[in-house]
Amino acid sequence: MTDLLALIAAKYNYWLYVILMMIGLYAMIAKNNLIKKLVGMNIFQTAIILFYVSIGYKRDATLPIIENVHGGHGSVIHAINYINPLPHVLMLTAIVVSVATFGVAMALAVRIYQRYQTLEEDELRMRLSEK
Amino acid sequence: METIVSIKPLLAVLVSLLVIPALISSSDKPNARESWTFLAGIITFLIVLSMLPVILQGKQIGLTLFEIVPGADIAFRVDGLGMLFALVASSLYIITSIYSIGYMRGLNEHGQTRFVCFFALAISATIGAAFSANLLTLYLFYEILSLATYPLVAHHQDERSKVSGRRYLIFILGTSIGLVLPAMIYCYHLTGTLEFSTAGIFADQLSKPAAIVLLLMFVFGFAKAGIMPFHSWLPAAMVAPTPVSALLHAVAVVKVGVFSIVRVMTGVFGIDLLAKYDLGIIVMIIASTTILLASCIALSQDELKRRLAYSTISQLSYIIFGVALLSPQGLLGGVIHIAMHAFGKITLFFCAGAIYVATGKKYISQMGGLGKKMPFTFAAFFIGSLGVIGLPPTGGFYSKWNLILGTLEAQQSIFMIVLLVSSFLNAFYFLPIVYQGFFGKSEEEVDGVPVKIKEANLCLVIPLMITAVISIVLFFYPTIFVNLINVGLGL
Amino acid sequence: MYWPIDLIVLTFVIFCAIAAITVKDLLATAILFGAYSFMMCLLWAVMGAVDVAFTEATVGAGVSTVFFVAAIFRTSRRTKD
Amino acid sequence: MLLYGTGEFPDWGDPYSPASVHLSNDYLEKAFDQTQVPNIVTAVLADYRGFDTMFETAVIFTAGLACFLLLRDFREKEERFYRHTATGVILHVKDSQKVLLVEREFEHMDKDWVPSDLIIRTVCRIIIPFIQIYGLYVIAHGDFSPGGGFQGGVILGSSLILLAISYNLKTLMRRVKEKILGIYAAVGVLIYVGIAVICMPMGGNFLDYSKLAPLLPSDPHHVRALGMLGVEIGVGIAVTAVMVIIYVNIVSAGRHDEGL
Amino acid sequence: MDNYPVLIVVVPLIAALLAGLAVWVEKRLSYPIALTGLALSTFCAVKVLMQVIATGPIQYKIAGWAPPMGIEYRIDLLNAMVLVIVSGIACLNLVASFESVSQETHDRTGAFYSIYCLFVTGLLGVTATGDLFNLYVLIEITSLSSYAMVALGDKDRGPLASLNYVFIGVIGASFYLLGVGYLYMQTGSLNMADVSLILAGHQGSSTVLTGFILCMVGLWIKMALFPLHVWLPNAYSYSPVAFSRAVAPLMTKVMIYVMIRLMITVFGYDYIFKTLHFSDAVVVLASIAILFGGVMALAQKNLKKMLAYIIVCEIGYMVGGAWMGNQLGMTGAILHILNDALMTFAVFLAVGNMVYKLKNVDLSNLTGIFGKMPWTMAGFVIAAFSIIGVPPTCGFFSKWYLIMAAFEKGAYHFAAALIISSLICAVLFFRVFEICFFPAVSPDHGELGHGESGHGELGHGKSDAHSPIQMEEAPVSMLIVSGLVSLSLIVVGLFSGTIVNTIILPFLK
Repeated sequence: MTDLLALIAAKYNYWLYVILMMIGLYAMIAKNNLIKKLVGMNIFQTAIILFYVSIGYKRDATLPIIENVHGGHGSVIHAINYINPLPHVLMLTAIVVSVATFGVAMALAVRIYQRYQTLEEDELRMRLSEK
Repeated sequence: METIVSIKPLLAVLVSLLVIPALISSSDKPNARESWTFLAGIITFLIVLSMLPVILQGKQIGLTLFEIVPGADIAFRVDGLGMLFALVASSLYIITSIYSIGYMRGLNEHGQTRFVCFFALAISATIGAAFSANLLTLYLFYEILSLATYPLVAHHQDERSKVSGRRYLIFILGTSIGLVLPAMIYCYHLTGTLEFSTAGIFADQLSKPAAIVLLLMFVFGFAKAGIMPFHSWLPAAMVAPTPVSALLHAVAVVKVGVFSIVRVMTGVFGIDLLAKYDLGIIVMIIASTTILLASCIALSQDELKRRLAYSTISQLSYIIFGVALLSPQGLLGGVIHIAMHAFGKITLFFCAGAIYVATGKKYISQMGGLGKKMPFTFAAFFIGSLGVIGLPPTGGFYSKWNLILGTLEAQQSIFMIVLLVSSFLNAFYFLPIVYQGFFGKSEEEVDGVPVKIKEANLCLVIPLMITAVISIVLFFYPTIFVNLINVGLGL
Repeated sequence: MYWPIDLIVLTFVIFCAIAAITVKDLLATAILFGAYSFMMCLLWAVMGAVDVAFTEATVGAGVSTVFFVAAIFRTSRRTKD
Repeated sequence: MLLYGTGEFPDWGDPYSPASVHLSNDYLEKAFDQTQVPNIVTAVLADYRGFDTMFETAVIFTAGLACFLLLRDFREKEERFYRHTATGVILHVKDSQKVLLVEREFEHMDKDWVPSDLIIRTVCRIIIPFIQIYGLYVIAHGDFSPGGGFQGGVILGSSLILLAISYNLKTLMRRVKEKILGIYAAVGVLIYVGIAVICMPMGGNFLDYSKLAPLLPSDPHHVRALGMLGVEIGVGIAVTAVMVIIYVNIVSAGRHDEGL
Repeated sequence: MDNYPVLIVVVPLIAALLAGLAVWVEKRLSYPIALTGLALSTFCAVKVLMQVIATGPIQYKIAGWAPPMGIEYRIDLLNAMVLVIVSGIACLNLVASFESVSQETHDRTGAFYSIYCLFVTGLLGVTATGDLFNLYVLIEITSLSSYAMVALGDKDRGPLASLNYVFIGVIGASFYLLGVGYLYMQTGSLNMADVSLILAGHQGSSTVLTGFILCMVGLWIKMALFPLHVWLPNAYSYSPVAFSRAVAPLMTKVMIYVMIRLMITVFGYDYIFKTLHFSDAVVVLASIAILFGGVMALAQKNLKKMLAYIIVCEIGYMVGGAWMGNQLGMTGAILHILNDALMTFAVFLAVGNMVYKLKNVDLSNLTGIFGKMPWTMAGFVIAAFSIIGVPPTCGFFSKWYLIMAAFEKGAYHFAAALIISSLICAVLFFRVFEICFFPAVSPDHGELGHGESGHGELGHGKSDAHSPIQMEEAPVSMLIVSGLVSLSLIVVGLFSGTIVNTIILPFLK
């Protein structure tokens, strides 16, 4: 039991990201409104970003920005003191991608609304079937 | 048996392929077009002929084009068997092209250009199949032939031809893709080669059940041979114009089917293997049932071309039957029947077409007394039917005779009975037509007044006379074919 | 980093997420979504991913919320679920 | 299944997990010496993995283009509302062909027009410049502190959007022509790609800033930093433009005449 | 000049940007810009292929950083081949689609060309890159541009289809990203070669397994393998022709390439076929996909929809071949990437011409067009034969390898599925031919339409001069392209032996 707790304590935000992802997935699948689906999509993506950031984190280490810049180039840098920058970089890109997708999706939603005057999936299906 | 590398086989295939652009470009000048066709026929025939002496010396002509996968490349090899078939096909092509001029113009059909184009394509595919050196190439040309024949079968573009065209494709393509392809690939998977060789390609990879399954897949798969139950495309395909039925459905297409089966049995399995597992008997049973059933059905047909079609089905099975006897005589008889039946049956078809063009009559019951109107045609018809029945003085007799000897040789005398019975059946469904034609009374005919001769036009009559004559000649001089078969099967 | 804060933020994140997809008014969804991303960015800041946090603050809480509102302005804030 | 996957994870924040040992240390230890950029994230972003970032910018460009393609339509609205500036009388023009004679006395306005709030206007007028300056700062200072082209660009863009919200869309479109936006979006990315391509005739590989030394008036140590700066600027321009494009197209459903 | 590898990808990008500029400056410029860009990149691709065949794999360090620090391009025979296919087809399609684009997207052609170039850039980058995350970014570019272009198509259904595509596409990409995350977690690297080195150590690790499964699922979603295919038919059949012609041959093939790349380069045979034990299950899945695709295709009334389902079924071929776990299967899969790209392209070109003329390609609407557009139908028929698998068209030979592989593995259900599917395709296409061949009204313009069908090399305007209905053919540019491609089907078929020996087998060694 205790070790389970330890496990959870050690990895809780991996668990968190799984939970968030499930929420997002649920929203994308179960929700009826397209905008809601979009929200689910974004939650899904942020969950993944959270996952990456958690990979990068190191206990008692600081931001990946070198201090004592003016200490000259000779000053040796201990990697152990800095958080792993690579996941952050990847995630910057991922965020950008997600916002781009979000924008396009929004545009699509507007188009659909212009055409059908609704964003509810079942109503859309009705419109399509009656045509 | 040494092999000479030569480009002739390729040429023989290409000639009628290359003539097609010319045909299309001269589509609005019929005479030019027909002369092109004729020229192609002649050249093809000459090329084939030029290879004849080499083959008769027991050599082979080979040519490899593309290497697709090791052991199965696109290659030609001319041996006796292929030579025989190519010879028959190309010679008949010339005659048919004359005939079709008369026929198509006589009925002024539409889309003649398309017709001749696909005719040429079909012929080149046939020659290719005859000369192919391995199963892959054979399959390739087999498929091309099936596809090229479709627009010919569906030529009239009306409901009826649509239906029969559909049936044609379903049977031919369905069986070839569904049965032959996997069987072929399985062979390749087992042996790593598809080359034909008289010894067969299976050393001992093949267990008896597997062999049976494979053999059946092949025999039924090449549905062009019209083995029952995959035969019903042939009567359906009779909606096509008569030249098509004549050349393709009496000679080229169906014979390609049979030829493929013969190839597979002799070249892929090999006589010895078949004998070892005595698979011959199975094929024989299948073949003989087809023979008898088809003959019986033929009796009940009133439309002339359909009756011919059913008789074709039964005759084809003779060939397979003969090969399945696995005895030299049987092989000889079977294979030579390819040629004999070809000449006989094409004569019959020509006659049917001629009658149709001249009088517009399709049904046997209407043909009473026509013999007096069109004596030549009916004489030819008589000879042709003799040939198919297998009575002297026609080539048909020769093959039947050898078949019967073959049955005796293979101690299968039960099957001899089959042959005899079916010959009687043949007689029953052909001779009455002739009898009616000469002695029967046609409705419009009045007593006493001598009927004046009203033959179809010459383009129709001459070819059928020629073929009739040839099938008589073959009775006296079958030697060339015999030799070809002997070198081909190494007998 | 003090784990209580962390825990509180986490709970907030999940709460916002669930709320955002359950409320019946899309405009509210938009706002909750903004809050969600802001919490997220807080979380990352805590984890030391300042750049990511910064970006998320500008993008998630800022621009995408604006897009969201704009889209809703063009469509409708009505939703069934 | 995901949880099953987490089963074998190294503990969270374990400094010796392979992820944080294998590669990142190289980055952390070498990056500063090699690039003179203290913010390692920026260094990796714009230099080691600059190729990703280039395509990331391309993604943004694509998004803008996509929104334009999807929503923009150049047709005139059928019905327009005009308001007499002096009297405030609102008149409603049904068909678009008809043009008012005295344009300058009337202003073309939205259907759901409300007299906008003075306070908001003034506040926005005051703060927008500051926001923009801050955006520029973020772009320029990305090497030393968190931030960079993308964030700065977003901030600039949002400042413009704020302008649109506080006044109305036409004000924005009067200030910033659509054409200008489109061109900026493309040019921004082109700057990036251009810098990358220039490196090739200079004898380096694609994106190899260090080969730019002869072109730049500075000591070769800082060349990479400068290269990144240029790149960041490009990104900033592109992002700004694209954000505005997306917003404008969405909010006005492509008509560019009315909206929040 | 050794920068060809990166130029392949960058040139289309620049072209896209310039075209985007041209939208605002001078609309008419954007088409030539795009065309030259793609042509150049094709040229580079061919050069690279030559070089690779001559001197083995090329490695290109971007920004001069040695991997795994920086991103590298590693071009070996496989992706050199795919690069040539992609760029070539994209370029040809652009040539063909000048008219149809201006017909379909009226006032925004410039933007369309620009986004088309971006799409191609994405595909090329995906193919060329040797870095897992870079792959993700490029996939996203491709997806974004395709979302936009799908939505441009059918006025009513387009946006909706596209939005569903967005949802599913995002899920797929995110799964892939997540998988990469798991791998990164275990290895700490993103460079393919590097990762595979490190992975050799952690065979049994559950993290790696999860990562592997996630990546595969993501890719399967993107390539529309059977249970995950729902987005594809709508997205493809409602998109504008000029785009569906490009996406149908390229998108799924590139995804398949990525799958093969991950399987061979990153995880490696041993891991997949020795450590894991579900490869058979995947093959079964593939056979189901084949059958399902075929059956669904039978049910369709619209030509484009039908073809879309045929694509689903073709995907089954390649996935099955790749997961067969023997060299033959992999050969078949790779060969089929080439062949299927070509034949799908050919078929869609033909359909494009029909759409250009008839607007609506419901089957009922096609009666008697053999007479009207013989050239087009010639191309169509050859492509159809190739899909059915009639020798000597190339479709036959890849099918040959695949069935061989199935026999060798003993996966007879897969072989059966292949055979059945080609039967189904035969039925399908001959139904179409029948409709096209038998005229609705006058019994006299099936003329030479079928005349070429047997042998595409001779289509001829004069051929049915005497048929009453004069032919109304699509623009010449379209015709030339479709003729070329259809011929290439036969040529590739005949030389497939050479292709296998020079490109595929050396790669698999």
